[in-house]
Amino acid sequence: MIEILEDRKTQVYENRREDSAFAMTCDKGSLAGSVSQRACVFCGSRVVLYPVADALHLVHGPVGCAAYTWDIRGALSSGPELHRMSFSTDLREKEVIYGGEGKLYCALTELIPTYKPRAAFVYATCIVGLIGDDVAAVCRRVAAEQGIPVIPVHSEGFKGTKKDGYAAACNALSQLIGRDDAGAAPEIGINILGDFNVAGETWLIKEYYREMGVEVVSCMTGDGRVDEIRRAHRASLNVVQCSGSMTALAETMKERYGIPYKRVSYFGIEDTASALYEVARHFDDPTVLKKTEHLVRREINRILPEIQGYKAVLQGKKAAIYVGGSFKAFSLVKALRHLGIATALVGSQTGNSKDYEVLRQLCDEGTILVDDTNPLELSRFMKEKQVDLLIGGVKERPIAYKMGIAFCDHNHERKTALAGFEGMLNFSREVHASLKSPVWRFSPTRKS
Amino acid sequence: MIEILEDRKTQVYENRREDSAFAMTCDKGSLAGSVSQRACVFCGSRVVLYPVADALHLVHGPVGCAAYTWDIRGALSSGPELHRMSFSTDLREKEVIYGGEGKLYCALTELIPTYKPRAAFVYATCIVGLIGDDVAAVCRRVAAEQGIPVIPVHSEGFKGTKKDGYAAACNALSQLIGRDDAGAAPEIGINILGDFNVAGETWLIKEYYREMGVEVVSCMTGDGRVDEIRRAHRASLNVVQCSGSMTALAETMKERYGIPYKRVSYFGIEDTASALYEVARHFDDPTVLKKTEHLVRREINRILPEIQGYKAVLQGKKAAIYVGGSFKAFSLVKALRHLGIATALVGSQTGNSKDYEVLRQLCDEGTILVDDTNPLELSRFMKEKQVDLLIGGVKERPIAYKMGIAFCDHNHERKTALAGFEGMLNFSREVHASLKSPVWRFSPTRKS
Amino acid sequence: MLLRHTPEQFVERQALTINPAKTCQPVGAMYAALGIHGCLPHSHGSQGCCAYHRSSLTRHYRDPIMATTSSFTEGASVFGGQANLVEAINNIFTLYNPEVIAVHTTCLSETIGDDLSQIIRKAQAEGKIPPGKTVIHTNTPSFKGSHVTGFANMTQGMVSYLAENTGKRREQVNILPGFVEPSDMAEIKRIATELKIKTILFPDTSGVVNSPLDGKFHMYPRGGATLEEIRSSGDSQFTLALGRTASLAAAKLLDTKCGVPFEVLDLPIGLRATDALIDSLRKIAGVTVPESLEVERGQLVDVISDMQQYLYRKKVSLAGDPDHLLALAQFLSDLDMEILHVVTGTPAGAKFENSLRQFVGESCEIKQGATADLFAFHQLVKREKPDLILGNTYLKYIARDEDIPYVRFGFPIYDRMGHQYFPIVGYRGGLRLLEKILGALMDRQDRDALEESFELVM
Amino acid sequence: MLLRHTPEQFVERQALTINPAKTCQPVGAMYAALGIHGCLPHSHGSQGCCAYHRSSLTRHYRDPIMATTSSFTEGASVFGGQANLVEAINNIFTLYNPEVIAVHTTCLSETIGDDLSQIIRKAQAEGKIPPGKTVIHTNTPSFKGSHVTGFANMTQGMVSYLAENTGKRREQVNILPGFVEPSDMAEIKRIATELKIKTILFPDTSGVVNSPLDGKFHMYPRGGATLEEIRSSGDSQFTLALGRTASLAAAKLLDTKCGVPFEVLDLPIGLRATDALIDSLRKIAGVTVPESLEVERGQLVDVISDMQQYLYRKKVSLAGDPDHLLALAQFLSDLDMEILHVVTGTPAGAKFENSLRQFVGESCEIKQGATADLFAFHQLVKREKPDLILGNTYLKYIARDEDIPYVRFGFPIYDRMGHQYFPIVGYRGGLRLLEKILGALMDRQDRDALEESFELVM
Repeated sequence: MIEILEDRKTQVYENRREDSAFAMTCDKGSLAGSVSQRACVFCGSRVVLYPVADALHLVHGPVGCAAYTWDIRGALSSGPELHRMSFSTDLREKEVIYGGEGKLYCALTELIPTYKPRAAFVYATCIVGLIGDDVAAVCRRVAAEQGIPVIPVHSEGFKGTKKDGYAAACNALSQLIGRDDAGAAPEIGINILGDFNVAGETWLIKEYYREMGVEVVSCMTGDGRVDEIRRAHRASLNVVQCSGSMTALAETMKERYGIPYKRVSYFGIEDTASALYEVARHFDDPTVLKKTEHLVRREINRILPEIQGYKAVLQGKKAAIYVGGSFKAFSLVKALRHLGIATALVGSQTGNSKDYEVLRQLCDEGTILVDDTNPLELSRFMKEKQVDLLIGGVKERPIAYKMGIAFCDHNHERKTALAGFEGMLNFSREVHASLKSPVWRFSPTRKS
Repeated sequence: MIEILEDRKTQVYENRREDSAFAMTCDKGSLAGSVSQRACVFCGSRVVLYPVADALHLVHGPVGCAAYTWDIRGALSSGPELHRMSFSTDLREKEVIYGGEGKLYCALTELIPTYKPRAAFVYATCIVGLIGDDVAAVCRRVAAEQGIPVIPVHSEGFKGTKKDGYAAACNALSQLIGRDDAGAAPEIGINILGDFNVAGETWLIKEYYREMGVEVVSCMTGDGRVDEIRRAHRASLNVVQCSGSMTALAETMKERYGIPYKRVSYFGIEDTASALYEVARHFDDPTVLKKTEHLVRREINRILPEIQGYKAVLQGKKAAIYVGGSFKAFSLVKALRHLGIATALVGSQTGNSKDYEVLRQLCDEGTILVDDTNPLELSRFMKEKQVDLLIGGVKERPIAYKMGIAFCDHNHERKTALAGFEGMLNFSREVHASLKSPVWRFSPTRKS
Repeated sequence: MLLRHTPEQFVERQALTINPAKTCQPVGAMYAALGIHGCLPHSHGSQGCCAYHRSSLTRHYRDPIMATTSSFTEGASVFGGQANLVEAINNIFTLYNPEVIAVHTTCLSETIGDDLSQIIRKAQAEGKIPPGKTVIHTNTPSFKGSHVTGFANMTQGMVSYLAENTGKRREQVNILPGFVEPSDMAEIKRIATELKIKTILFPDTSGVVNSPLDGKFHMYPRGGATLEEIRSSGDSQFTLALGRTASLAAAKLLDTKCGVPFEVLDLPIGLRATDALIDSLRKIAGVTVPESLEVERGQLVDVISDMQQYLYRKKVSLAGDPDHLLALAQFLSDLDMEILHVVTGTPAGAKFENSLRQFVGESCEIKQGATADLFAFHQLVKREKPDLILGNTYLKYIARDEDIPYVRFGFPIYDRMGHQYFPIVGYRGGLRLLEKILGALMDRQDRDALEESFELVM
Repeated sequence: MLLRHTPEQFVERQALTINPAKTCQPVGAMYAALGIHGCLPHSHGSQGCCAYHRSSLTRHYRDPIMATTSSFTEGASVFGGQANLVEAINNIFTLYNPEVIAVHTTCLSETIGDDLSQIIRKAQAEGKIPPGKTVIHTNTPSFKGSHVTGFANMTQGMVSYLAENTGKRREQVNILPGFVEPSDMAEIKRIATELKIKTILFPDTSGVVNSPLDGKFHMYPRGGATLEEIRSSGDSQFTLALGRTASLAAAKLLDTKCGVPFEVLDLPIGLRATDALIDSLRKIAGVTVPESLEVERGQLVDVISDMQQYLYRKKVSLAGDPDHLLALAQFLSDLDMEILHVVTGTPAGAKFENSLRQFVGESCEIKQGATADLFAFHQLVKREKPDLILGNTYLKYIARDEDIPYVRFGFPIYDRMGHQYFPIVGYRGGLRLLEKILGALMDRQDRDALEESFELVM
C-alpha cells in the first residue's frame, strides 16, 4: 500500500462530524520532492493580471515563463486582445552575468510606442530576483519617458507560493487604482474582483448586475481594462469572487478608500443567489432588491427542471474535488448536492485552516479532506472511495480518465461558463455528459 | 517475353518511312478477353451529350450505368448544372421480366415537372435493348404530354463501339437542331462541335472567335444549352473538334441544311492557329482575317518564350501517346515536338485507317503505332522504347507511374485547359512538371 | 448550391433513383476477384461495363486495375455469349497467363441467360483452360442487389469453385473480411498474427490494389489470397464472416459444402466490433489476447475519454453500405454521438434495420434500397441538419451546399488518398476514424469561433 | 485578426521575443527523462517550473505527466538548493519509489550555482538513495538553448551516468531518436525489428506518455528504455544519432566514454531520410532490407507520384525545431514543393543553415535563434503568402488571420490528437504527413472552387 509521507499526514483528514481536535495543516510550502499540483508566485500574478486586455504584459526572464503562459487561458476580451500576445525579454546567459536592466529598458521602449498600451505590467521572474535587476527603477524611468503606467510585478517564482503571486498582482493593480477621478461616481456601483471571464463568465455576472440596477465600475480581472481599473475606487462595494486571489486587494481598497467588500461565489444555485442578494442588501434599495428577487426567482425556475432531470439520473454518484481555491470547493460541494452527488474527497491547493473548517462542516461524515495533494494520494483515495467523478484542472484530468473516472474541468481550461445560474446548468450538463459517457463501459475496472 | 495475340498483330506497327504496304487494322471490335481500354456505345453517347447543362439526362437501365457516369467529367457549365445530377430508372429484376416502359414513363413524368428542363435525353442501355422497351414511343408520349423535346438516345452498350455511341448522340442532337428559326441568322456564325468545355476550354475557344468577329451560334457539347442547339442550323459553318465524335453530326447538317464543316484541332500551336485561320478564311472577310492574324501573332508571342524555356530542359525526352481519338493524337505529336519531345509510341482507341496513315506520316522512323492497345502491350513498348512520358487517361495514369514514367492526362480528368494557345502553355507546364518531378529519382528503375 | 435541385420537401418517388447511393454488382465482383493472387477478373458483357468498373476502381485506388471483357456485340446478345467467353478464356490464358480467371456476369449476359457453368465446362473440355489453370465464376445481375452483393457473390463463387474439404482439419481460421479496403484486410491479418492465429483471409486485395511503385508494371502484383489458401479454407476450423451483406453467403456455403462452422460478426470498425472479432478469434483458437492488443485497445479508449467533450451528442448522418453503416453506427453511438439519418442504396432487409436500431434509437431515419439515394439523404439532411456527415466522395456536394463538416468513408473515394494505406478497422483503425471525426468537428469549431473564443488549447 | 498586432513592416528588434518559437530547456529534459522506464523526472527549482512543464506535456499528450520539484523557497535561493534536493531525493524514494530519479536544473538553480554532481554524491553518502536505485542529472539552464537543448542534455546525462563499456561488444545498435513523439520512437523500433536488428533506443517515451486507459493510475507506465538497456548502450556496435541538435551530444559522449562509434543522421522524416536510416542500419548490422520495407517505401513513392499535380510548386513556410525542419524541408523539396520560410527559435548554428540550404534554395528566408519567433514568422508569411504552413499549435493564429492552409507539426500540439499514436517518421509516417498535407491543400481547393469547377474526381 502507498504510504503518506510522515510530513504530510496532517494535510490529509477523514471527516468525523464531532471532532474538536480538527487542525488541518495547510498554507505551507509543498515538500521538496512531491508531485505537487501547485505552481509558483509568477503563475499567481500572471493568472490574475492576464485578463487586463489592453495592457502590455512583458515577462522579464528566460523565455520559458512567457512561453508556458502564452494564451493558455480562455479569459475572453470583448475588445482589445493585446493580452494574448506573448512578450518576453528572453534573458540569455549574457544578461544572467551582466544584468538584464538594459534589455528590459530596451524591450519596453520598443514595445510601448508600437502597441500603445494603456499600461504595462512587467513580471519579474526567478532569475531577475537573483541577478538583482532593479525592475522598479526601469519601470519608473520608462513610465516617465512614455507617459503610461509601467508597473513592476514582483513575481519571482521562488519567493513564496501562488498566493504570494496573487498578492503581488493585487499590489500591481492597486498602483493603477485611484488614478482617475473624472466624472461622477455611480450611486450604486461595485467592482467585481476575481472573476476572470473564463468562457465569458464575467459577461454573465455583469448582466445580472445590470438587471439588478447595480453598475459595475470595473471587473479588474475579467475582460479588464486599464481605464476601468483606474476608476475602481469610485465604486462603493467590492464583490470578491475567488477569494484566495483577490481578498488582499479588497483589503487594501478598504483601508485606502474605505470601500467595504464581500466574499462571494458565483458557482452553484445557492451561492449565486446569495451573492446577488448580499450585494442587493448592501445597497438597501428596494428597487434593487425587488429586481434581484425577480431575477433569482426567474432564473431558478428556468434552470431547475433540467437540473432535476439530471439529478434523477445521477443520484448516488460520488465525486472528488481538487481545485485551486477552497472557496470554489465550498460551492462545488453544494452544487454537486443539487445533482444528488456526494463529495467523497475534497481538497485545494491553497486553502487555509479556516477554509478547511468550513469544508469539514459542509461535508459528510467520511469525506476525505486533502491540502496540496499529489497524484498518488489523489488516485489512491479516489479508488478507495470509489469515486465516479473528479472535478479539477488540466493535470488532474488524465489521471481521472486513466482510472475510468468522469471529469469536469473547473479550471482555466473549462470551455463553457460555469458561473451563475446558466453556469450551473452548464455544469450539470458537463457532469452529466461525462458521468453518462458510454466510454466508461470500456474501462476494464468500471463496467457499469 | 510477352506475346502479341495473333489477331492483334496487324493492330501494332513499327513505323518505317517508306512503307507502301502499310495497312493498319483498326476500327474493329476489341478481342474477347483483352484488357481493352475502350468503352461502350452508352459511354460514347453519354460523353457527348453530358455537357448539355439545361437538359435532363435520364439513364434508362440498371443503376450502374448512371452511377459510373455521375459527374465524373469536368465539363463546365456557366449556368444551369442539371447535367451534374444523376437520374436513373434503376431497373430491377421485375422490369427485366415485365418490361421497363412503365417505369420510364413514370420517371419522366415525375422529373420533368419538377426540374423543368429545356429538353430530356433518355439513354437506352444494354438491357433495354434486350427487354424490348419501346423507348421512342414513351419519349414521344411524354414529349406530347409535357411539351418539351424528349429524345431517345439509342445507346445500348453492346450495339457497337464508343463511335456508335457518338453517332447515337449526334442523332439525338440532330433532333433538336432546326427547331427554332426566330430572329435573324448571324452573318458570320459558326457552331463549335466536339469541344466539351473540360476545364473551361470552350470558353477559351469562344473568346478567340469573339475576338475574331465570329459569332458562335452554339457549342453543342461544351457548356451546351438546348435553345442554342435548336438554333444551330442558323450558323454558316460547323467547326468540328474531336472529329471522331462529331463528324457524323456535321455530315447530317451538311446534308440537311447545307452547312459546310471543317475538322480542326485546338491542341498545340500550329493546330490552333490553323483552326482559327481556316475559319477566318472560310468567311473571306478581311476584318476577320486581320483580327485573326493579330490574335494568333499576339498569342504565339506571348506563350513562345516560356515554351522555349521548357524545351531547353525537355529536349531529347521520349513520349508515348494513347488517347481516345486519333485527331488528338496528331496534335499531340506536334505539340510535343515543340517541347523537343519525340513520340516513340502513339495509339488511339478509335482511329481509322486514314488516321493511322496520317499518323505514320507525321511520326518518326521507329515510332510504334497501336490501335486499341492493352496495358501489357503498352507497358512493354514503353519499356522497350524507354519512354519518359505517357499521355493518356485515367486508366493509363497509374500504369505509367508504376513504371516511374511521367504522365499528362489529356482525357476527361484533365484539370487545366489544354486547348488553345493558353492550353499549350498549360500543357507544357504539366509535361514539364511531371517530367521534372523529383519523385522519379526514387523509382528503382529510373534514377535520373 | 451545386445541388440546388434538391428541394426540402419530400415527394414520394415511384420509379426513379436520383444520385444513387449504390452501384451495380459487377464492380464488387471485380474488386473481390482482385483479392485472389494471380487472378484476372473477367466481365462477361459488353466492353463498357469493364471499362467503367476499371475506371471506378482506378480512381478509388489510384492503381492499375486489370480486367478483361467478353466484348459483347450485337451478335452475342442474340446468339448468346458462349463463343465470346470461350474465345476470351483462350485469349486470356494465351496473352495474360493468369493463375485464375474469375468471371462475373452483367445485366446483359444475365438477361440473355448465358449458363456460365456450362460454358466454363465447355472451355475446359475444348482445352482452352491450360493444365493447372482455373476458371471460376459468379452471377452478378446488375438489376439485383448492389456492388456489395456482387462482392458477396464473387466471394461465394470462390468457395463454390475452390474450397475443398480434404477430410483433414487444419489449425486455421477463415476470415471473410467483407468489402473493405486493402489496408483493412492487412490490419485484420496483423491482428490475427498478434494473436498467433493462422488465418485464411479471402478475398485479400492488400498488395494488389495498393501496390508499390517499383519501376515495373505488374499484371499480377504480389498480394492476394493464393488459390492454395482458398482451397484449404474447406479444411479450416471455423469461418468468421465479417459483415452479413458481404460475407454471409460465402460462409454459409463453406459450412454446407465443407462443414466449416461459421459466425457472422460486424465489420470490426470501432471498439466493440473489434472486441467482438478478437474475442471470437480468441475463443476459436483457444489463445489469450496479448498485451500488445490490450494496449491498442486501451489507447483507443483513452482517446475517446480524452476527447469526450468534443463528441458528446454531436449529431451525425451516414450514407454508405450496410455492413459499414452497422459497425460505424455502433462505434459512433459508443462515442456518445447521436445518429440522425442512415441511408444505404443496398437493399439490406429488416435484419439490418433491426440491428441498426440498437445503436441509433427510435427517432433516427433509416432508408434502404429503392429510392434510398443521396438525393433522399440530402433531403433528410436539409430537414434536420447534423453536425457531421460521413460517406463516400459524392457527399462532398452535400457537405458544400449545406456547409456541414464531412468525413470521407466508404466506397468510392475519388478525391483523397489514405484509405488505401491506413485501416479503419481494429483499434488503430478506430483511432484513425476518431482522428478524422474530431478533426472535422474541431476544424469547424475553429472556423466558426469568434475571435475572442478562438482557442489554443482544445 | 487575432494577431492584428503583427505589422507587415519589419523593425529590427534588439531585446525582445514576441510569440516565441521555442521554450526553455527543462521541459525537454523532463520529456527525455520520461523515456526511461520507472523514472521520475525531478525539477531542481521552484514549483512553478515543474507545474508548467507538466501542464505543457499533459496538454500535448493528454496523459498524466509525473515529475517532482525541489520546491525552492527564498531560503534555498540564498543558501543554495542542496538541502532541498537531498530532502527531495529522500522523499521521492520513500513516497514514489521510482527506479531512477532524473534531475534537471532550472535557471534558478543554475544561477545559484548548485553543483548537482556533488549534491547527488552527498545524498548517496547519506544513504538517501536506496540500494539498487539511481539518481542521474543534467544541467539545463533555461537561459541557453531551448527545449531541444534540454532534451539533448538529458539524453547525454543518461549516457554520462548509465552507459558502461563492459569490454564485451554486443550485437546491437544504439538509436538516439531525438525529440520525437512516442509514436515515432515505436515506429523506429518497428523498422529495426523488420530489419531483424537489435536496437537500444533511448530515450523511449512510447508506452509512457501515450499509455492506455486500463482503469488504473500508473505512476510508471509500461514503456520506457530500461536502465539495463541504457547501461548496455556502452557495449553496442554503433550509435545512430537522429538529429544533430537533439542527439549529437549523447552520441559523442558514448564514443568518448565507451568507444562506441557513431553517425549523425537526419530525423527519418520523409523518403530520403528514411532511406538513409535504413541504409545505415543495414550496413552496420550487415543485413538485407526485407521486402516488407521495400513495399512500404514503394507505396510512399507511389502516392507521391499519384498526387504530384497537387504538390507541384506549392509554396510552404515552416516553423519548428531544427532537426525536424531539416528533415521536413528535405521531404517537402522531394515532393516538389517550394519552401519560402523556415523559422526556429532554437539557435542551431551555421551547420543547420548550410544543411537546410541544400533543400530550400537561395531565396528561402531562414531565421534561427534570438528574435526568430512566431511574430517574425508571421511577418514573413504576410510579406509572401505561402500555400501552406506547417508548425505547432500556435500557428493556428497565423493560419486563421492570413487564411492559409495549415498542418500541425512539431511541439506543442495542444488542440488536436493523433501525434501521440501515428508516427510521422519512416515511410508510413511519410504517408501520414503526405495525407495531411494533401488534405489541407485539397480542402482549400474545394473550399475556394467555383461551383462549376467543384470537382468530384481529384
